[in-house]
Amino acid sequence: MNLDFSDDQKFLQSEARKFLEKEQSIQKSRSVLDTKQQYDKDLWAKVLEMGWTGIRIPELYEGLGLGHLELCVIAEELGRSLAPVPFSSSVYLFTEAIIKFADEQIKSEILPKLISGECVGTLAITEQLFAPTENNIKVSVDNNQITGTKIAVPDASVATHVLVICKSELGSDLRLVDLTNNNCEVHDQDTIDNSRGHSLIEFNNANSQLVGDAGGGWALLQNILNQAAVLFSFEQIGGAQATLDMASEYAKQRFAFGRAIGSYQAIKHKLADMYIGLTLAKSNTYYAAWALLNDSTELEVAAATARVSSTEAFQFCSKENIQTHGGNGFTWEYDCHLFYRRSKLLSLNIGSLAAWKEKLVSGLERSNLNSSQ
Amino acid sequence: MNLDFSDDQKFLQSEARKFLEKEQSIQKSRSVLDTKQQYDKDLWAKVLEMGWTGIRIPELYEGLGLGHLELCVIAEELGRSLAPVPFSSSVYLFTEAIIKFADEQIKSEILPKLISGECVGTLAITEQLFAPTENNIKVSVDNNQITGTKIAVPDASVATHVLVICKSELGSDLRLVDLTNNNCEVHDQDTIDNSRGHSLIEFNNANSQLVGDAGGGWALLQNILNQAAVLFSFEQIGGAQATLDMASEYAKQRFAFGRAIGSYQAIKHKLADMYIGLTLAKSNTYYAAWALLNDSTELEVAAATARVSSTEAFQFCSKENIQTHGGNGFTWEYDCHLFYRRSKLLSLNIGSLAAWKEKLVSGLERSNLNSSQ
Amino acid sequence: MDFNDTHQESEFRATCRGWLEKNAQLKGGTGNDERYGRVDEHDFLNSARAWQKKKFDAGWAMLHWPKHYGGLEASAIERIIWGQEESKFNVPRGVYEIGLGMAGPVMMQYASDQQKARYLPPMAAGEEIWCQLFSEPSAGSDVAGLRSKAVQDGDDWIINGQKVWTSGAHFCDYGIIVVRHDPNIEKHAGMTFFFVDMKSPGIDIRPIKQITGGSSFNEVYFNDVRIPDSQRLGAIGDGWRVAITTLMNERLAVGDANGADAKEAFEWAQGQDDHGQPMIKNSGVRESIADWYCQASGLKNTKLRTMSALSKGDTPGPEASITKVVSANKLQAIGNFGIDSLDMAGMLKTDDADVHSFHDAWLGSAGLRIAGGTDEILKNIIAERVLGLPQDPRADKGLAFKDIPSGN
Amino acid sequence: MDFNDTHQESEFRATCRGWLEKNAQLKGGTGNDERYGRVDEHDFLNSARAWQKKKFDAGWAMLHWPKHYGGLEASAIERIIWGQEESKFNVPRGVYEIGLGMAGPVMMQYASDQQKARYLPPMAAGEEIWCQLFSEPSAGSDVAGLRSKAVQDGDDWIINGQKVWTSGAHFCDYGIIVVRHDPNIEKHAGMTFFFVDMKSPGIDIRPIKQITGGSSFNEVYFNDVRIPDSQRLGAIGDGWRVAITTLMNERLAVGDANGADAKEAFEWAQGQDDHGQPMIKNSGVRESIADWYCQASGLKNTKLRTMSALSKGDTPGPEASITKVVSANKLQAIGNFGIDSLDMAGMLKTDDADVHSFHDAWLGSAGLRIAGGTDEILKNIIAERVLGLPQDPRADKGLAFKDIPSGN
Repeated sequence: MNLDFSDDQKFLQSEARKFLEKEQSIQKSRSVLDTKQQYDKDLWAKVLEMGWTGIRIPELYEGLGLGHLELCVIAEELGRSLAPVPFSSSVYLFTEAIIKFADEQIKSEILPKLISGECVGTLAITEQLFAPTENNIKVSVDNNQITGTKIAVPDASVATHVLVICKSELGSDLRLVDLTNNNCEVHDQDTIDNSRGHSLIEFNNANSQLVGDAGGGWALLQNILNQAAVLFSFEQIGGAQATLDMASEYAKQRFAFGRAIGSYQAIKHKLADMYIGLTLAKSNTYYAAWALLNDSTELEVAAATARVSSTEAFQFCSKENIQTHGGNGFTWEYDCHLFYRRSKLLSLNIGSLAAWKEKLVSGLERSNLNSSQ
Repeated sequence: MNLDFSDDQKFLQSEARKFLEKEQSIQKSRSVLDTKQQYDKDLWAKVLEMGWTGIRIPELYEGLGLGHLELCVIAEELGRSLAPVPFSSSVYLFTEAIIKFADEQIKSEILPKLISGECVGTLAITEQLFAPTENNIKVSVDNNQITGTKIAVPDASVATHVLVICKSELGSDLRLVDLTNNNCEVHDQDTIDNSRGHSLIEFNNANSQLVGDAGGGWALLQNILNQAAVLFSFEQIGGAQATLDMASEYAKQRFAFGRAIGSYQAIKHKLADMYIGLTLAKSNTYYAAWALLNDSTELEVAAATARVSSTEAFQFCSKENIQTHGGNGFTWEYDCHLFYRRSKLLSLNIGSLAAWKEKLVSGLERSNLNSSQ
Repeated sequence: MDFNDTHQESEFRATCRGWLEKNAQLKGGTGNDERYGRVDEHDFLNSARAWQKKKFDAGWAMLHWPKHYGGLEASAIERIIWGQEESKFNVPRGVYEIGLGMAGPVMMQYASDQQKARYLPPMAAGEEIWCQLFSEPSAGSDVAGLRSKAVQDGDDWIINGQKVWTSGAHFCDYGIIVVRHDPNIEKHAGMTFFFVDMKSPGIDIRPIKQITGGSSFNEVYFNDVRIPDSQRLGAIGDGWRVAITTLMNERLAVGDANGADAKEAFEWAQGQDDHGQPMIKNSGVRESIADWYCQASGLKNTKLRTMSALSKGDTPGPEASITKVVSANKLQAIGNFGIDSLDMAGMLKTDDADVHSFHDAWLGSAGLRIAGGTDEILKNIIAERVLGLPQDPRADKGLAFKDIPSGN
Repeated sequence: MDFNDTHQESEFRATCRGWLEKNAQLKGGTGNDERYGRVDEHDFLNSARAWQKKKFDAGWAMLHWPKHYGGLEASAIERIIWGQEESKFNVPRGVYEIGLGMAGPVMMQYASDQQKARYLPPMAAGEEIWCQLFSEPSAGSDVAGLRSKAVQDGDDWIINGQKVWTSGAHFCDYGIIVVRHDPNIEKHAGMTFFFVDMKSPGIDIRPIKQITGGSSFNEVYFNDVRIPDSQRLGAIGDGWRVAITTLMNERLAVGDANGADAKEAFEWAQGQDDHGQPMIKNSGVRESIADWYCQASGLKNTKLRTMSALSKGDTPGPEASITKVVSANKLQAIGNFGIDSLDMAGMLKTDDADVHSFHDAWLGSAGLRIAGGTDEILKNIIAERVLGLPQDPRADKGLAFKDIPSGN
């Protein structure tokens, strides 16, 4: 019985936390937000030096060949520190997809470069102001050439490669496009959290390579998103923990009417509610990490459960952290809003809360059907 | 500008409150609950003496011929005092329907007797463990004879007449059945709140008279329910106010750790939330009373708004009143549970919260459609 | 129950309406709606000044004031009728509310006749703009915990300290301010109230950037700012008593959160979701809209009840405290709903006015739940003043201000 | 991360399982499920006694106890493994938990060796049933506010007062009790702890009828009840220290609310609504089920994390406080959902097991949110013990008990 990380994994996490604190990751995130730089080059260079981009890449391709759990603990720290680097797009979404679905040629060409940072990858899904489905995507491929527009693509301005979900003859394809050498235009887009860069990409007959089965792109995408949901959940619980810590600290130090505001039950119970939400989310996310590690059939439901509860926990904690800070919480100067913004970004980036609740219940229905057969 | 009751109406309300307090209406409700007597005969006799059953009945039929507002203030007091009498079935549902939809012969025969209590009426709607719709009702009429089973009919064991919604050749009919002289069997049913009687009625070729248009029964039923929703909302805000008063009083008197529990913010803010919910509900219910009084086209939306917010307010207040009372709140001896039960009963009796939310939004859609035409 | 004006009210409404129609444009119609898009501050101030002057000249600016200060000696219900009518017109708002709503009553009650004659008419005419200087970095919900000092020096007082959340300080001419003249006595007894010329030497005004990106509030630093004793309002030590009425005015005046409401959510939900169905077909969305509609409608009808009381000459209670709690939280929920309804694309700032309003709602509501009394303070007020529950034990009771635990 | 037992744990589990299979019936299967229907109390007690005796004879009754009191000196994780396996079998529960969980540890720690030899084995064997007597009418959340008096009389103490919420008092043989021996000193210092023979003269036991209609709790009146000083547990004045460990045991042991959970709501929603569609097609229902599933799953996984800590020999923190808050509120919501899903007919008590369980959930949850620590007390515990927030100011601090304001 062990629903916990190993001592080695905890050590890796603790080192990561120290590193990100030393690098003032939160301040760098603020600076990216203020200047709309898309990401922090310096921090990204150091993250690459740490070798985190290669954690899951097999040794054959010069990676560390470790399991998902090492990535999970890093994700929690990146979430806690709001790290303004293209890690989640390049690692959780792109690298994981390449490892799992790409052919040998692509792997050997790209994986080593993803470790060094020579390549940075991302994933382009959405096109319109509503949820993408297999039926409503319009970006299409014809004779290996992709045409159409994707929006809200994370880190596209720094990415060298993008995986694109597009309509194809047999259904939908997942396709790899080299952004550096192609008919693609990348335009940065403002978001609710400019501490992480997002862009629109116009594909004008851009060359592409198929990844995975032709026509089966949508199923691959779901698989990628289910895996990534676990890793993003770790970012979310890291962020939620950071805001709970901030709120607790402030409640102990801030006095009103002659005593610490943390001695008032309105604040106490607010913080207790934050703690309750976070604890449930953390436990669900740990369980999803186990399912991810073991590529369990439970992954779909476990990932959705982690995603839903972490999304709710981070949104609630970051919102009530502002409230706990009173007027200060509403200033640009305090960090509260950085977490509030990030919580919203992370609640949307791989699909909304409603969409994941729907996945969760659909998953329950399928497993119910299976168990009753 | 006047969204308030007149001085006369307030006087009537205040007299009603005094009367119901003097009659120990709440204790009588407890006694009916304990003994499953269906209703309190003594209190009902006194209510009849007060003439409240005739408030809305035109003077032509020996009634007082007053407007709806007088009935509203009485309803609020009946709700506050949990009065265990067949008033709501006989007055809000039955009498109102007869006044509005019955023909002259029925009116002159029945209305005077409803005032004296010689007749008591009710309305039979539901048949199954889900919401009734025009399509799923099975009780049917053939050659003026009704056959089938209705359940959860309020006050059926004391009623002399029942209005039945049933399937007919042209759609659905609203039909009047004399329970005293007919092929009907009435069986009492246990409910979550036995302080108000409910029964199952089996109709075996029971003679009936049509009320209103043949085939148009469902529309008439909706009309009756919309009107009754306003009156039941007054009962609900009366009940909610009673529980808020109980909780406030207890919070001032009960001490823990050397001070009144009402000085703790957890209790303060709980009670403030109860007050907020109740105030919004009360204001919506007043507005609905205006719409009812004026038979306004806004009645449908206003009644649903009143119903939804009063249902939520009473359920929330009665639930958190128990919590405020701690262990005492969970004893049979304290009155808290009487209100908790009544809040549930009133949340279901003319359709569930979900059903009324649906009516509200459907109403908004229709008025949106109308305004955009 | 009826919603018709009395004959007298109806005549008054017609008078208001007549004047407004001649002097302003009705909302809606052709492009008058300023819902989206920022207006240059300088231009906006000029237009606000012009409108205020127009109103003043006709007596509408402070219509309940005595005639010799430019008012019409109007009743409470007449003020409301005027407000209802004015709100239907597209006129500049947000510049004078605090000065007229908070500084006005204080000056009326505590200033000398000479001062009233000097300051009230230009205040009402919009020629001089007033602000309030109460909150401090360490005195937010606990306003009486303020530390700015006033030291008497001959016929003057010398003020040192810092105020925050002063709306419009950078364009104001005068301010009302409460400061501590004696830290050695009980906290509420040690404060004194003044009005101050905002152009005085030693005043330094710095904008506060809010999380919305806007900067409508300021920090105001006082370095040896000199105020003549004649600008004291109320007796020495009466500062809290003077301030508290003003604060109650603020907390009651802070009304409905502006922005997306049930109606906007309903209209937005007519749009299509990912399956090409209107969102309004989704039963979860329907339930949320029903909840918001009930809240919005409940607030509207509560206001009607308050007006009914005013109309009869009654004084309404502190019920208005619920307005901000309910509407700010509703705004936060509706903003979130609107953003989430766009799924992944919800993160994008776009030119679409609806999307923009949902983003604004989501960010701005976080501040609305705090400004003018936090949710927590307002619920305390409801519990204590409306329901009569006992106060929290006061850790600062009976202590000299300087001895109150402050965590420092 | 893995969910496999260690080799040792797995062997232990097999031993438990082997014994259980020989001596009890697995849950489910043919009609063993006692989910619905009341069992006669006398029969139930007999069956509980028999099962407890069987366990005791094999060493399972208090498996962590020393061998000479009938235990196996098992580790914490072994207790959990036993508990997991036993919970899969259809065995009587609810009679011994309080005695063994609360009186057991206190007797083990504070009784004399002679007393332990006398009382512990029959307690574990189920031959003598124990209850706890802490709460009083004026001492609920504030247990230390208790007023029952103990007056020394030679080698005895004479007890007067009233206890409430004593589970099973009417069939118990012994009870642990904390009473006030001195109202003239500080509240926590004035209490002393005893165990008492429940058949003593002067004890009067009256059932408390709960809102569910059941009466599993009692009021216990003490009229000049005599307890020998030898039955004192801990020193005079140490009563609170002895009680507090017991109470923490209770608050941590109060676990998941029994009754309808996310799974039951999901299965129920496969049924049809008014339009002949399964309820599960309704998106509002889907959202609620997702929320409840996340909560239920979060609690389950939190328990797995606690067990992981135990398995490594760590002491788990007060995280378990969240279990009751979350599960009792979830139960209330699910009960309400189930009832409301029946629309008008939801009010009816029926023989349908699901409907019955929703009614039970809706009524019972109102008590679960209170019993063994209210939502409010548990959130205080989380805030103070887990998050380290400061205590509320204590109005009773440093006062003699008799001088503490009590509202009377």
